[in-house]
Amino acid sequence: MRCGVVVFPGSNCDHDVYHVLKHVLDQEVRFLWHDEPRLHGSELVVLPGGWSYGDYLRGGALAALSPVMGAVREHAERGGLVLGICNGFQVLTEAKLLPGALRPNRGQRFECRDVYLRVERADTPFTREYAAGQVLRMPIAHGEGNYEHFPYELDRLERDRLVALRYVAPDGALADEWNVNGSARAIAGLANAGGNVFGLMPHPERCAEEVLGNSDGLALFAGAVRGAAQLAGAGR
Amino acid sequence: MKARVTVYPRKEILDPQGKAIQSALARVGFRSVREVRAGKSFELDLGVDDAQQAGDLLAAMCEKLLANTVVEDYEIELLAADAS
Amino acid sequence: MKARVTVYPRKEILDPQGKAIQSALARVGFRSVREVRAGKSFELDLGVDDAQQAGDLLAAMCEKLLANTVVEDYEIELLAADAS
Amino acid sequence: MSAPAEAVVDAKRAAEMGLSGEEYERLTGLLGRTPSLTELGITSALWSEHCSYKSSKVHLKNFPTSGAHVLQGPGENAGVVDVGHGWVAVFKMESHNHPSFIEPYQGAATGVGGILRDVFTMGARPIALLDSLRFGELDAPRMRSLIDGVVRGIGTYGNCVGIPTVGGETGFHRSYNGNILVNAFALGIARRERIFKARAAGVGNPILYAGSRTGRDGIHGATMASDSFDAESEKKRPTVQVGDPFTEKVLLEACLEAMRTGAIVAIQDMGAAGLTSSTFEMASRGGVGFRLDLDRVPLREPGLSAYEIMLSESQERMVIVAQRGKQEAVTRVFQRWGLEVATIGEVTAGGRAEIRRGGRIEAAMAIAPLTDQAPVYHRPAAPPADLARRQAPPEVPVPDDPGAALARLLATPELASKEWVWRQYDHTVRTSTVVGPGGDAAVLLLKGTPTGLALTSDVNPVYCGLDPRAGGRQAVAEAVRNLACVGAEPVGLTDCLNFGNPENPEIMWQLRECVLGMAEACRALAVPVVSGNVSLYNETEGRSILPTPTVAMVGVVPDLGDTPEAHFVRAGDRVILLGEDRDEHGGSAYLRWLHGIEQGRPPAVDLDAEGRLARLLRALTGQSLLHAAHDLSEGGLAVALAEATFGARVGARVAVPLGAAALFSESQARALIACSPAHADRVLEHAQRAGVPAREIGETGGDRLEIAFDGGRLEAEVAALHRTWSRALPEALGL
Ligand SMILES: Nc1ncnc2c1ncn2[C@@H]1O[C@H](COP(=O)(O)OP(=O)(O)O)[C@@H](O)[C@H]1O
Ligand SMILES: [Mg+2]
Repeated sequence: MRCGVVVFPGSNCDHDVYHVLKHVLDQEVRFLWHDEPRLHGSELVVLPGGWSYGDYLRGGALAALSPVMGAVREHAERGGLVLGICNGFQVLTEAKLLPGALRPNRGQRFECRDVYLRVERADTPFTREYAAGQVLRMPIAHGEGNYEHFPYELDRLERDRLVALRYVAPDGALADEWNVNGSARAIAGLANAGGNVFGLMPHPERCAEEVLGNSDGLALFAGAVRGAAQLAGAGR
Repeated sequence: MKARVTVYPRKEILDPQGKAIQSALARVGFRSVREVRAGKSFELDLGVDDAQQAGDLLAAMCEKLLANTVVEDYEIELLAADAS
Repeated sequence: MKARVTVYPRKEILDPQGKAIQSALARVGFRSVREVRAGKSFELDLGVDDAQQAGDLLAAMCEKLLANTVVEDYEIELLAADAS
Repeated sequence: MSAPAEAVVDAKRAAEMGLSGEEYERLTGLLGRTPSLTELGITSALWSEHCSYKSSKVHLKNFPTSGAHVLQGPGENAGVVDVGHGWVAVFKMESHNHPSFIEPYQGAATGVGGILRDVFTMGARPIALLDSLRFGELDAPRMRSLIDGVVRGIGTYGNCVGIPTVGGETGFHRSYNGNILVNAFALGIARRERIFKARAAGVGNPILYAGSRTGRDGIHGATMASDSFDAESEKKRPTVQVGDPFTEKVLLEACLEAMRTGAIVAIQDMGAAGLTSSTFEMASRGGVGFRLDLDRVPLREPGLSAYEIMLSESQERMVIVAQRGKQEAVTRVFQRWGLEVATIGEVTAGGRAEIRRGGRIEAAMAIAPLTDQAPVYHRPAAPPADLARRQAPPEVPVPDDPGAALARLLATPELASKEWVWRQYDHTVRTSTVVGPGGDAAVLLLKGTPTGLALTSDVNPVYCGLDPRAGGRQAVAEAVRNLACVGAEPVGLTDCLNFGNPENPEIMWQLRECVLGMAEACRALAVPVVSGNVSLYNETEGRSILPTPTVAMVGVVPDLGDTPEAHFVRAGDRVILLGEDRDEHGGSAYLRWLHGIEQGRPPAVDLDAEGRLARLLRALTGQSLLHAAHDLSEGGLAVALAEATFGARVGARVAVPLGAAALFSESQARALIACSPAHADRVLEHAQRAGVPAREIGETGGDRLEIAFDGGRLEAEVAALHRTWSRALPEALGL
């Protein structure tokens, strides 16, 4: 099983994701340079957080047009696993690999804090190690995480069960004050119809080791690694 | 040729930034303001002289990069031809 | 009365956003572009009818809130009178 | 902008650039002729207070700068200390006060940019930032927007580069109404053998320029020249630098990668006084000369003069001396990261600088006289005439309702939660933050080891104003105490000495006394000073800021398994108060914020007691005996207890043999700890052996804070106090 972590010049969570895959989950990982349209055989591709190209225009806007994203798109279309975290989620929406858009936070400020997430779908490779309805604690750190789409599109997302994670109160109930960036329908994470492309604003890699006081995010990577291994085993 | 592109959140989409600015304006005394929409503005020196070509170029740039058409609308204005 | 305010970084000041957009445009094929300046645009419904008053109001808003005049220049346009 | 190049150079012009008559004469004497405008500009920058430390140098000598862990003391871009396992920590703090007052967002942002470059220039990867902020009264003109701008500026820059801001300070006092303070600290880590220095060497080696292009921004920022050539040219020349954090991030990666090519001899960022200070300082350290061809410097707009290019403070730029014949390897790295790089000159023999523009020699001067032999002043120092009145013991009103007094104190911006600030900073990126903002000291995991690095920044300007010697001592002692609360042993400190006008003997006295106080504490507590920065002339319209010698200290936690929290974590723990209360109120938050009194001698600092307390706290954490440890500082026991209940909303019930006012006394060398009942006796025994007064004052639990004191009882609901404390700052800011 090979994992690839995409490196845009302004990625700054690339090493953090690498660390979890390599040192916590003991996987083979390599960095994938933004300027090369190649995934070097990666079966799980992670688009990490950061400011891919400075992102002064919109988070992920320029990155969506980068050479590596052509290869990521092909990989996704073949059913390969793609995970976008924070800026990576923004890149996936800008690249139209996931629907909707991530706009500036409701409060117009960067927010770095812990949030609570309810697992809405436990049947994607990324959430398979969780139980539906389970509440996770995860850090966020973003200025543009306010998920938006047209109302009828939001209805469709719900109908198609694309919403994978929602911001909730610690007890798992929906609550506006816990929807810290103002996302429509409290959407924190989305999957595509096939479940193989997954994006979320919170940072699972920042809560994947007990030494940091929280390991709720580890199972997301573990699930993705297992899912990718199975796909590879199935001789895709 | 110079041009200006203006990008605004689409009408159906919430504009929290505009709202925030409106209430900030009210706070410092500009209470008459009924609505604020906040967008982005780009001034470009296109490096082409033909208006038709410039328009096409701008539309392509907006679709591809300057606006996220899922949630944003854009407007294009050609400015007076470049003096240089 | 409606109005538009456009705010740009002052000419001599570094405009990292414009620079980044220009190089991004070049990267995706728009190589003719010579310069991009990136600014903000606000559309306001002022809630006053008099053009003179509107102009004064806008200037005050820009100085006070909409623009940071240490590093930014602003431009005011009054738009056609409000239909409502 | 051709005017400057043809401008007449004389003593008057020199004065406009900040050189005194004597200094100008010294320069003409050195050159044996009238300097060119470029030479004058270069000299005034190098002899500015900012670059030459001419007023503070004689006092800075008092700091202890060496120690078992110190690999590099003051003199390089940042200090270096050994933190074990083959790793070194590289750190420094710097002020960006003046620019932040003019343009808070960009001023604070570029402050962060500059301090990060000082650290990665040494070959270290930055892993943490702290920001120490002082603002004026919230109702002072522009203050709310200054606060908002500074916090946004720091956040935007650090967040984008991807370095967590894990702590800092935010204080308020009217003396900062016209002159806020923004002190930024950065810490990086490197393998011990991989440290780079800014020491030019090797005649014939090329000098490279990398990063952003040079523009007309911030020309002469370092000299703080009040007047410039004329009003017209001043208008054209923006004094505000704009930061580009994305370029910084790329520059950081490119520099660290380029250093691995083995082709870099020396490297330095262009900070204050830009190309001038970087080239002259590198050459001076290496005892070599250099030749620059300014026509090769990448420019943002054509037509900049030699003067402007040498003095521009455009951000995100580096100067590199590469090994001749190997510069291609370096160039390739920068190009791969999309950065401009140009060869702009070479190292020469003979210790002279020769600078050309448009084929003309614009400057030709010997380097050492401008750097090592810059003027040094022994400025007169004298205590203020009304010192005795200021230090007269204050009348201390006894609160009739201590509970209400506590709530009011917790609602002041000074003591309110700073979460509004630090929530705008990414403090979890890099996945090393074990303890983030909100506790006593931040703790970062040194990945691959069991070790943690602890960071804190401290100073109490009110104490320093009342008694600078005691205030200087207190700043160092409090930092040591904050580190001890997380079990960390200090390995070094950096400082930012923010003062008013040094030509005023009272200010010089403050500076001297603060430094002496800090130095005493550093010696007593064995903490070397490894880097620092001096910021003078912090005054507006003749009113100067309180003396503010900010201390940022770094410590090592040998084993992270044992770190206690700064708050109570469970019910049923024993609460123990360490240290001695002496009912000291001079300069206290209680007197200042609730009674408008700023008078008296600040609490005495017993350095031996501080040392004993810190050793005890480290011993207790090392043996995993503590669940919580929190030192007492502003607001005294009552505030410390309240804070300890907030973290996990665990209440406490305690009894102390103190009067109502003494609950707010700020006696030093004290801390609150909590441990399980089973460990209480061992903890008390340890304390006794360590010579630290200790008494069990109660236990944790419930949802209330109850303090029984002599003659009464303070009772409050933890949730209500917490609400007051956590909402106060955004509410006061009108958000
Ligand atoms: N400007 C700031 N940036 C980041 N953290 C801050 C800032 N101001 C205060 N904090 C954090 O808030 C907490 C309380 O600060 P402070 O009252 O100065 O602590 P102490 O009294 O222990 O020195 C600390 O954890 C500190 O790091
Ligand atoms: Mg403390």
